[in-house]
Amino acid sequence: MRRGAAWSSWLSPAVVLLLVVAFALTQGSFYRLQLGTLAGIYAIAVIGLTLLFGGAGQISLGHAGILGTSAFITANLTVSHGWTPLTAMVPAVAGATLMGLLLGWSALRTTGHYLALVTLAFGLMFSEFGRTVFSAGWYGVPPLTLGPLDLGDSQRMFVAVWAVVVASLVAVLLLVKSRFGRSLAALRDDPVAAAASGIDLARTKIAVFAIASALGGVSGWLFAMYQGSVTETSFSFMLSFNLLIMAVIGGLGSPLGAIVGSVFLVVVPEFGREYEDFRLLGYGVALLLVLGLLPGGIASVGRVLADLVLRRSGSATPAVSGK
Amino acid sequence: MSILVNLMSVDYAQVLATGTTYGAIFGAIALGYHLIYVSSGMLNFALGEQLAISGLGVISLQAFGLPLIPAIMVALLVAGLFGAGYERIALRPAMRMGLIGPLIASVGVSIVIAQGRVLIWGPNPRPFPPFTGEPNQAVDFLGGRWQIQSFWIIGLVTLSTLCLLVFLRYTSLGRAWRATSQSPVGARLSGINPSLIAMSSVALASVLVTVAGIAIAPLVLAGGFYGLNFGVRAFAAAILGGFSSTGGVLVGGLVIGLLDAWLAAALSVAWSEIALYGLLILVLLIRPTGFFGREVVTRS
Amino acid sequence: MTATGALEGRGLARRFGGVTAVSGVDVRIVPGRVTLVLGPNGAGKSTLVNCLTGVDQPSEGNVFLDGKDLTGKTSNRFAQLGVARTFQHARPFRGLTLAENVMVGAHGRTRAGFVRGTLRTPFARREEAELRQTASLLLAEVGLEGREAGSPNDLTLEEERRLELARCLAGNPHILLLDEPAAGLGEDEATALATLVRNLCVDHGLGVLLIEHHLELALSLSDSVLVLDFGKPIFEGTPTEARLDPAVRTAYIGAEGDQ
Amino acid sequence: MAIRRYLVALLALFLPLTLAGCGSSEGGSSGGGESGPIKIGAVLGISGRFAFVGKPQEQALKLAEEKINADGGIDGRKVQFVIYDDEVDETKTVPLVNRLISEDKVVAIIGPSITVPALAIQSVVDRAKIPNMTLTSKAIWEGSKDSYIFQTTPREEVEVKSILSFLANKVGAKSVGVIYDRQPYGTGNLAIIEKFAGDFGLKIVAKEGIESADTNADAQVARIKAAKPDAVILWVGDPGASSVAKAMQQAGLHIPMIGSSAIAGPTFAKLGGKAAEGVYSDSTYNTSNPPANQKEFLTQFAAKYGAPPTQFAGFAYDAAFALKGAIEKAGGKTDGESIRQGLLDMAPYKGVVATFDFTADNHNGIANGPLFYIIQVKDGAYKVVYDTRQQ
Repeated sequence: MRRGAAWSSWLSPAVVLLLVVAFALTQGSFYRLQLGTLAGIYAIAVIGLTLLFGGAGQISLGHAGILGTSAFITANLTVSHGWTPLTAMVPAVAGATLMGLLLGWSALRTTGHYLALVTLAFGLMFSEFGRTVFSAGWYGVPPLTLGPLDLGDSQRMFVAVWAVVVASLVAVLLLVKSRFGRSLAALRDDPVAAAASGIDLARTKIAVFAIASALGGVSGWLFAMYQGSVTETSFSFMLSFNLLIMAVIGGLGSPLGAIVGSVFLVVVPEFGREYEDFRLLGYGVALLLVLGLLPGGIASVGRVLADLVLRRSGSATPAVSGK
Repeated sequence: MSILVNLMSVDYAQVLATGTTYGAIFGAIALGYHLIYVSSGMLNFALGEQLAISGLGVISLQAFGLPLIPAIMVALLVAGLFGAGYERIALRPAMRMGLIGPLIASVGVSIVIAQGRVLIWGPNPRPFPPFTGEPNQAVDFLGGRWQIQSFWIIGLVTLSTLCLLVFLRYTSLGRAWRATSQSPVGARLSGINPSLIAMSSVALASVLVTVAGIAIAPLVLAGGFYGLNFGVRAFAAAILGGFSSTGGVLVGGLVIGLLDAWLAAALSVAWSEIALYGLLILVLLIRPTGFFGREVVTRS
Repeated sequence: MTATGALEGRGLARRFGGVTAVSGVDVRIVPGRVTLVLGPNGAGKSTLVNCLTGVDQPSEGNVFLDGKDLTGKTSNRFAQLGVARTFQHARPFRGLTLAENVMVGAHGRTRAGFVRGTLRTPFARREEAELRQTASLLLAEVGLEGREAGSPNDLTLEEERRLELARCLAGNPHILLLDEPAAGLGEDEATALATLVRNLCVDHGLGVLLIEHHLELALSLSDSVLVLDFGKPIFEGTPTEARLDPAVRTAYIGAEGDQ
Repeated sequence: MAIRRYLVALLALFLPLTLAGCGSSEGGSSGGGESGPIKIGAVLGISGRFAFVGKPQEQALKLAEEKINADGGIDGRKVQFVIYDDEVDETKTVPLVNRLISEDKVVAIIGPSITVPALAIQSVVDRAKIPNMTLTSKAIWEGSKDSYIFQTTPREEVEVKSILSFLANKVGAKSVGVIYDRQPYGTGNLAIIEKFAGDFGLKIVAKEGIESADTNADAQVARIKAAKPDAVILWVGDPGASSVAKAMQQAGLHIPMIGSSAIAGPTFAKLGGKAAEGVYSDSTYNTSNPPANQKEFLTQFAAKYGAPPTQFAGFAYDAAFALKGAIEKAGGKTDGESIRQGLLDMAPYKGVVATFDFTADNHNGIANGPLFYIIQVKDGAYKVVYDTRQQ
């Protein structure tokens, strides 16, 4: 946001990319690569959600339905109709975006908790529908190939997914600093004043839902190939909440936080597999701790530490004032 | 055409029996949402999970040798303290993130409750005897089969609602609650501590859903996976009833209960769920403030 | 794109449930002239401004801009057509910097959508650069020079109001509705603000609707006066006539005693 | 300020990954090596909605580990089961299987408990050439000659046919209503019931979906009642199954009901109480008069865990001993190829559930003939009332 915005918006994607490549090259373990890939796939969707929640102040408790729509379309076209994954991407992402447009249209009529319920009902309806109509699921989604490049290999898939993550990160970072990004922030901070400044609230809401859903669509599309199989159980209500939690504990409104949150939520529950009974309990407690102690999310750890060390006072954490 | 016939040819007497029973439970949870929402603006998703474990709590207390009634009393007390506690350590600190904070924190509380339940009571739900009569004993009433426990459920929910209304009207804490719900700023100016009101709301709501949870346990087992299911339906009931109207959310509960029972009888259970959510979305889009909510006047 | 005609309300009424906030008001804001709206608190002045800018919809009556009926249009339409307003309680965007706040005000007259904005096409870059410059100039004009990167949370209430004025001007409006812009200002600042409004009006040909409690200052600024009491117009005329009108004196001075 | 924030945030981002690396690297000693214990992995649905399937399987594997090691191990080496819980969420199953293969270095994998995750790991185990003893009733190996997947559970149609023949021949039913689990576990079997019902002269007059986790079945039972079937087939686990029994009692619907082996354990009778009385189920255990191959397992399991084993427990137990036999047949070699060959070459193994003879064409190894006893709840416990093997 400051003058130095130009370099700093390139710094974090560059460093993420560097770490990702380093991780991919040094890891021989399928398991860790796969966790990393899964975290990346979720991160793409969560980056979209940060735009929605943090950027525009909208809410979606049914985002699993968006990812699921895309994954279902991908799986159906590739498994049952012989499409290649690459060509299936177009209808898959388009389908997800269409769902997003519908949700965005709902956001015109409802706000706050009502919008929360509409999106929640959408997510639940999707998984009920999936369970009833597509209960058998699809198996054998082929791996992604880009011309001669076969991404079936875990290492290459990992790199490909994270390339998409970094691209999404860059795009969203640029987006929030553009005219459209400012209109999102205006919508979030004060819809009345935003409209009085000439911002078309309806178009902006629909657009931000569409963008978030398109990213969700990309995420669902990648998921179908990563998993190789698609069933409704992967897109249950819990996924919606997990995505939301990733967005929040990483740092609401921060696209980099979206990545931190996704990696955190995918990797941390894998610790303590030996203490199976306490694992999920610990996850709940960790979530509450982050919420209570770090309102800026895990991505703000640096700032909080710096504040503690330098004993800076005053305007370090801008107060979020209601209304 | 056949779908239409299916929809109409339903055993309405049975729909009434099932719908009223479950509707009362949805209404009680919705009332809990309402209490918390109106006084603090927070949404608490943990109420459903609290409902699901309440029967287990009573079973454990009975295992310590307490008779049923004292065990229920102690369970209600524990529920109230638990509610007040997690409002303080989980929901309130998350307020710093805006209203979405408590919502997510309440999901965190749900996870803790659900996993804690497995640690304490194991993964399987347990049978819970009805308050009177044999398990599953049913009588014919108004043309349908009613479980004896249904009358207990409806009676207990009505009774606790009445208690709550009396409490809100005639006690000083109740008056403070009502003042806060009408004007948080005004209440603060007249010396009421809104954060204390929020805490007691969560405690009250916890007691309320625990009553409902114990009452329903003989029908659906203690500690089943129904927390989310009930929680979402009650959420719908609260929204339908307009969230800010006490009578409205109870009627909303009843409407959702009857609708649920009717759809399940008319369609298959799977399609009835889809239809229920679809209807809900439709209603919200057509009438975003529910049927009993006040029109919110926004002034600049 | 931007119209140049007058903003006009005819037979405006607004009721909330059983309460009538405004009724039977005719008002005309003409480019180059200042229209003053007076009245005690609760007289319906802010409601009138809301109805005239699409923030609220009148229960009766119509709003015209340059002769075109805009009744029922949303406020962003009004803004895009060159009608800007401030709010009685300033409403800055707290998550944005001061410069960005002002840049939002230009939303209606800039074009780069999210695709061009994200891809940073030459068009979008040029537009951003120009906009940033305009924002700096406007911030300087309202006395916030050099604070482009600051946050609205560090502003005083009165500075917030000035920021809002800059945001309005960024949209290049030809009609400006100011809801108590001088509230809380000292004498000097109020005079400076008056000069600014006068400049905008005379030099740039803006039509201004002004709600103001600094009676003398406001009267000296304005070309015509409308007085509301309990939502109804009780006087319309020139400032000189207003000073002499007994009804205005009772209604207005009575209210001034409240403050 | 800004730089520091980014750096610390990025550190926070990659710390968990690096830690995950450290945490598991110590477990990297190879189970396939020549010394140390032989590691066998398992991914089971121990918690979550299918805990009634996975939990007893975990218990059975622990019992098998104890027993094998007490009897001198496999080819002189101790065995160690590395068991993970996938919560029947295939998003977790796939990475866990990879963890077993690439970090725990197991020589074979038992599980998953449920069809969906089992299908999801098919390509993983085949590509890694790790023998997989699947515990679901779906014949996943079918159609692939080189499959590394083997099965110690009876195929779906064996159980379905047992139930249908009992209803047709013994109960004398002409029409049935089916209440099935809405997960593939139930919908898959529903399809098979629909396929074979006609062969037994049975007409399906109603089919209603439910979840194993559901605790209210009023609506389903009301619709079944309206269709007036002669009997009810129940293909769902508990508490869903016991809720159906209760709803039937409450609705006054007193017709014969038979559940799949999912309810052939103590939970159903316990949760159902009086409503469970008279309900049939099928089981491969002859609990009334167990033959030698079952007796030891049944008594040892009950002694260790305080409750008799479910069918699912037996599947896992058999899988463990089949692997033991295969490794011994392979002369102690523990690479995937050798174990697979060992499974195919070893003499028919007399397990708890059945006798298994794996061949290149049949990775199930159970003859497709009748296998089940029909059991009935009497006074809170199951009694054998009919033996489909003798028909």
